[in-house]
Amino acid sequence: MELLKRNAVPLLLVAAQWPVGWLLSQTVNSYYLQIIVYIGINAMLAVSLNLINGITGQFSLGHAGFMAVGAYVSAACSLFLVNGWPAALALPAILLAGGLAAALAGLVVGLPTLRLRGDYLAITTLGFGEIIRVVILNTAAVGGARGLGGMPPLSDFASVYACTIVCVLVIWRLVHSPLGKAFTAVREDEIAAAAMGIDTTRYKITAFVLGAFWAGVAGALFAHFIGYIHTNSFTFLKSVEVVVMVVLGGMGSISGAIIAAAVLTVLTEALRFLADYRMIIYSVLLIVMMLTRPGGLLGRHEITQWRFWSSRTAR
Amino acid sequence: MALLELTDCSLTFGGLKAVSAFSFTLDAGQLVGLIGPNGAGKTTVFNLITGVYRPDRGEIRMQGQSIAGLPTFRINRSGIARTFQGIRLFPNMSVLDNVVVGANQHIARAPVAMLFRTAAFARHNAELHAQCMATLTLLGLAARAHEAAGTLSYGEQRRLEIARALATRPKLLLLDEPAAGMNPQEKVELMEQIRLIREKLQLGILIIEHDMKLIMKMCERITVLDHGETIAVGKPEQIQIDERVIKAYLGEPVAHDS
Amino acid sequence: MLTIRNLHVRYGAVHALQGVSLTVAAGEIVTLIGSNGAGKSTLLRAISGLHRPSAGEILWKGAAQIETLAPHRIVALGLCHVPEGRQVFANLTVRENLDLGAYQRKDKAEIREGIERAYTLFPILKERQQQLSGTLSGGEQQMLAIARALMARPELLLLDEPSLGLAPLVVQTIFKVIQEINAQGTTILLVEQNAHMALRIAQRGYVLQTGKIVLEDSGKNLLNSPEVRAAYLGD
Amino acid sequence: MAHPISARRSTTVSVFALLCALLCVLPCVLLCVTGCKGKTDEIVIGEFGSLTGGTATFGTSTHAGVLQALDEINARGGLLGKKVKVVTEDDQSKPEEAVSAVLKLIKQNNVVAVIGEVASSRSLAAAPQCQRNKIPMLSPASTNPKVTEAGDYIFRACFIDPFQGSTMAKFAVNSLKLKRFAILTDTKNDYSVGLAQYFRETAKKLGAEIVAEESYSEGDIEFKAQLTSIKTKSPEAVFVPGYYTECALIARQAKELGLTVPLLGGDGWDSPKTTEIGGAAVDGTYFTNHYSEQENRPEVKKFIDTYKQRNAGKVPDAMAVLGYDSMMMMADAITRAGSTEGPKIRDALAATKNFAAVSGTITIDAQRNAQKSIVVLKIDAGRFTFVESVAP
Amino acid sequence: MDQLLQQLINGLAWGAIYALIALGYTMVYGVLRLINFAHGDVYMVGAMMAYYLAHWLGFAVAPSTIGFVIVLTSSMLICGALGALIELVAYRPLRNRPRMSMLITAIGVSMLLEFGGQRVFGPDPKFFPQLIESRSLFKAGAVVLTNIDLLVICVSLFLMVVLRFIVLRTKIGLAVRAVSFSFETSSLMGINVNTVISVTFVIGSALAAAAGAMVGLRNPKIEPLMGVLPGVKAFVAAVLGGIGNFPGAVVGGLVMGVTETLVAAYFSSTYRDAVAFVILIVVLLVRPAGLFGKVTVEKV
Repeated sequence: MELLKRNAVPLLLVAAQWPVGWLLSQTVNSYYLQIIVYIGINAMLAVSLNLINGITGQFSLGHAGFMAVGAYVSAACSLFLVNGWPAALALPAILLAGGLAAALAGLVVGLPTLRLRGDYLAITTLGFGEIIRVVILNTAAVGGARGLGGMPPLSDFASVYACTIVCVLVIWRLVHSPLGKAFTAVREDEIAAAAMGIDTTRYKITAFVLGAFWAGVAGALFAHFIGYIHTNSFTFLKSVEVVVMVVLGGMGSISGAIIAAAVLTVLTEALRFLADYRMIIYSVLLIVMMLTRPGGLLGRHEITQWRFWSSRTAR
Repeated sequence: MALLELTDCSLTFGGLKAVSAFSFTLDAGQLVGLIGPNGAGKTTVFNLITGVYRPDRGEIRMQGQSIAGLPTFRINRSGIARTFQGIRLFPNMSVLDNVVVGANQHIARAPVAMLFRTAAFARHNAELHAQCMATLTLLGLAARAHEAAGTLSYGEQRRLEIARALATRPKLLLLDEPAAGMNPQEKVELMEQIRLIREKLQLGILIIEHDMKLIMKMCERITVLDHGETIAVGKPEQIQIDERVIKAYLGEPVAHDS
Repeated sequence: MLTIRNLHVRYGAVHALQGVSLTVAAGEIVTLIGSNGAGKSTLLRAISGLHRPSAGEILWKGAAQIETLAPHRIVALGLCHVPEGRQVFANLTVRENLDLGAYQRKDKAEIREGIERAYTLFPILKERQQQLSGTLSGGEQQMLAIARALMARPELLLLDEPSLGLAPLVVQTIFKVIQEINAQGTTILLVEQNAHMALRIAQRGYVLQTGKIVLEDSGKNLLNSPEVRAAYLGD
Repeated sequence: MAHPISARRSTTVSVFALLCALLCVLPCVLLCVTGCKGKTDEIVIGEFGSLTGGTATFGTSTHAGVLQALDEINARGGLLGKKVKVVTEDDQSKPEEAVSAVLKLIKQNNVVAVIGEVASSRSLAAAPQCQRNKIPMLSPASTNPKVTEAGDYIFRACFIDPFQGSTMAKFAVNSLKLKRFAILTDTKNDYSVGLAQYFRETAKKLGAEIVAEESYSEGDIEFKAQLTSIKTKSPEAVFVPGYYTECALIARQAKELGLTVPLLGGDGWDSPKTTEIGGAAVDGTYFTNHYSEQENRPEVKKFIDTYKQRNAGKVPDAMAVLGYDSMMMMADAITRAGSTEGPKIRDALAATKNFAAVSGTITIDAQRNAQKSIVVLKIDAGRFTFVESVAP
Repeated sequence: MDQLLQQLINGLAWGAIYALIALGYTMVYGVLRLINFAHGDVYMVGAMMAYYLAHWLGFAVAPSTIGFVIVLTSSMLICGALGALIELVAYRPLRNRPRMSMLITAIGVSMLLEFGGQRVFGPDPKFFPQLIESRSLFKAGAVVLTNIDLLVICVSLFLMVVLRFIVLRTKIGLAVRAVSFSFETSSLMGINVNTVISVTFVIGSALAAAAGAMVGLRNPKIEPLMGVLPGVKAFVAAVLGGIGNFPGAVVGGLVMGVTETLVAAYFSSTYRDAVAFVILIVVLLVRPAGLFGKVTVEKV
């Protein structure tokens, strides 16, 4: 009972998928619904990258690579392994497969590179993203340049929504737990953190692997929502897009990352009519943002800390 | 057995002898001062002990176990905590969270409990919270527990560094210029707090400080370094009249006191 | 020559200088002593433009306010700062370090003259002129740092702890050269922890304690003052 | 809870809260404004393509062709007595953007039909959306056979990989009497991979030998390593199924290395840039195409002349031709359907027969692929000369 | 044997281009500790400027070697100015902020140049005019050396020698080396640090522009996204040589070019783009300071 009470908010939020999903299907056309689903996927990507870049203070530019691993592994799974399973079983299976594969990739990349300085990590993860793409393009079994299609539409609004809630919940509770405060400590001062008995490498790798896991899950959802994947969806630009979300929302702010993911996803759609000016605006936004408000919109704060949100200083 | 024992430690930086043949022991519960003019190698000794540098030669033992060359976090877990000369807090985290990070190694690792916030997790948290608040109270920071560490005054930041180090539950505390930048009033308070900590927790304390008044009053033993070499060891009153020490500090021997 | 009025400097939460006023007249050696963390280096950094003071003014030759100028502009006015810990360009040769000191000088002959002067003051530098300065000993690096600053032909030389970490014999050599430089017409503001040495060569001295000047007197008087001893040894 | 989070209250935070809220609301308003329904007195056709990103050059070419067709249609008085409007969406060369673009066209702009995309990957991603909403989609240049398998609303205006790849193989073996081939494929490009696959299969079937297979990536400019390797295997011809953007450079570098055997290509070579970049190096090469300038069909002449006028003297490439043809085919189908309802346009498109397009005479087959004859061209002194024509 | 020799020639000419770009990376990293992501795009602008200059100045219709030299140098000047502008607007205001901020801004500038380039120059590839007719200088068996390859190698070498002279023998070069050691101490020497940093950007960008113009001549297809991959690879070349180290950047660039060519020739050309990153990871694991760099320890 006690346990139920403590978890009431997330449970309610997860449960809300059915009424909200129904409501949306009644009121909103598939175009808007698709934007909402993209918001969910992007929010997962942004929050998981925020764990690495914002909260732990590392700098990864390879999030699209992890997403690609998740997308392709889960797609291969649903095509060759769990083909024919009922959706209720197949969905968790492919999500787990995608997430774990990406986490493994994260471990392989993270182990050697996380000892390095921040900017080297950035370029190595960038390189990793490109290597993944080259490997996929040259693997005929997953379609190569022709892309991979034919996955059943296992993910929809409800599953994306639920996964987003779970992803945010896991990362939120982790970094706000006493143990998880060490992630932030690593960002703030690595040497001091080590002097306090914190195995900084281990925390960095944990953040990296967990971030990669959720990027993989997001990739799996993405693959089974569109039903067709191609390496062009997972380029360096996609990684940059996620970085922009994290920066815009505020390095270290989970709620900021979610808001930024929503704003940018909608904004990209809204600016469609600008066609080739769209990416120019995007890059200018990034530069101006760094020059004027490098902390992002929320800085390191969470939306729950806002004055008008709650008058209490502590819950 | 000595708590900390350095035997014949040397470290050279690009031809410059930072520390040469440094030997030193500290027993449980002792409060020892490490002084010397600027650039004498005091902080380097701290960095050797805490694993930031590895000695070229010599042995460092904590409770009989060799710790030379171990990574910093392992050395901390063996019971040595330190503060930094240039303050290294986690400035954007709250005062309380800084201490919580210090207590990291003593927090139960239970991911499932953490995820679902079970009753056991809550209980554990409450205990931890109480402990951390107690540590903060000890250093007079309890009232500011929820402010960001970076917004504290200089003196408070120095005290928070000590609180954070204490949260790791060390047997030996290394304080690197804890009174630097403090006003006289704060210094008096700090001395009182250090004395209290020592009594309550039965720690060994090694302290680097430039405020001689403070050092002379507090330490039972002082080691003086100059050019990486030990030039004097003794009680405060002996050190104060030691010719070599005075020379190291003031230049040539002072002819006579007026 | 140099007048400082009510100077305040802050680093974040630290109020490092709290209303310091002092003057240096042409031709003098003035020394600033005090224990570690008293704010001595901060004062020199404020004068040479490395730190913008939060209040107060720094007057050069009685007229020009220089507290807001960039460091390279201050060098052009004739103030040179030999920073704490030497800071020689370890990746450059001794000769290149000297050339850098003369960065703002155009006249080739003058530069050559300057280098000759440096080699006369410190003959060891001539022997080492093609060596990377990172390979020099501490004392040699200190000599190089001073020689490098002299290359700019400063009217006022700011010296930050030239004795730091050096053996007594070397310290003596360096202090002798400092006196020689002063005799040749360069005014010197010397920051030292090694109070005895500094006060012996200085005409006047100031004692700095936690950001404030607590004592000002002639070198000789300060040398015999019990306060100085107290400031260091705490009794 | 045991560990309260410290809360810093500052006015700047609330200011940014407001800003955030504004940032959320503003795009929504924008979305609604841009999503206004089209007027009923015009027929809206959607186009999606890569106007930016890695393959922006294809999208912009196609777009120019579509616009030219649109103006001609409207000059003739539009369709069914109404003006025609084309709404174009950029997909940034990304599949998921193609999905958004198509959904927006269908749901927000209420288009009656969709034209796009060049790249098969984007067509494959977008096709299910058109199929689900019963909006006919006509791809100008996606050659992957799978594209039209997405459903009975998906069509294409070009030939598919097997036809083009095997035609070139047959021509090389039978007409040129060559036996030893090397293949240089663009692995990032499904079109290139597809052509290479069918060329290889057919050539082997005809008893020829593939002595070397090398690859490159879209956007590369340095091919000497691969070409040097190919040269050592001394093939009699090299099949380079790619886009002119790389193929012309390949020809140049082959010549510089002294690899002088003829090169063979596909319709991706059809661009004035091929001869401009390739210069003398592309002389003596062969490629398959939709039409030949020398055919002197009135459609071809008129199209090229108008295109040059509209685009500052630029000569159209294959993408522009196919974009133009797609739009024209679509207009023809709508006229024959006499309606703008999806199913009716679909039926009319499926019934397209002997449509005189610039790229040849098109008949839509049962798999909704365009059947048209292919021509083999030879580049001779900088001109594309007609060699032979192969009927489907 | 012939093939290997030919591949080495291919690789060296290609590596010379990488080396020129890598030099700019190394210079900027040396003074600012910043991976200037926009550097590869400056290389693109260099090629574009050379293209437009060749047309405006009429060398496209009347090709000549002099024409190429004029186009090359003017493009270098324009890009030098562009580099200084980028530093002034995007990097200087962030100099005292965390390095991550500058890195993100650099990505922003890079994207701006790429997508702005697609807008301004058009996304379709342009044919770089043949200012110098390509012909083979000599043939020995199957080995061919073209005049363009030779030109690329020679011009690169010449520019590297000029750079070496500037850095080692001139006052400004001395200042660059001083600034890369310490901003503060340099300013105490009377050096205007801002000016020196601007000069660094000017020189680095001019070298990238030269690389761009020569690539235009050698592989005459230029487009707005052409700088993305060479940029990143040249950075890897700089890391390989030991970032901040000038001869290292040159050696790194050449090694990179040759390795890529050999991988494409003997292994699989599709993995060519992955090679750079594999090299990077291996270097960082085995010798993080690069071939010629020194390891530095952070002070506590």
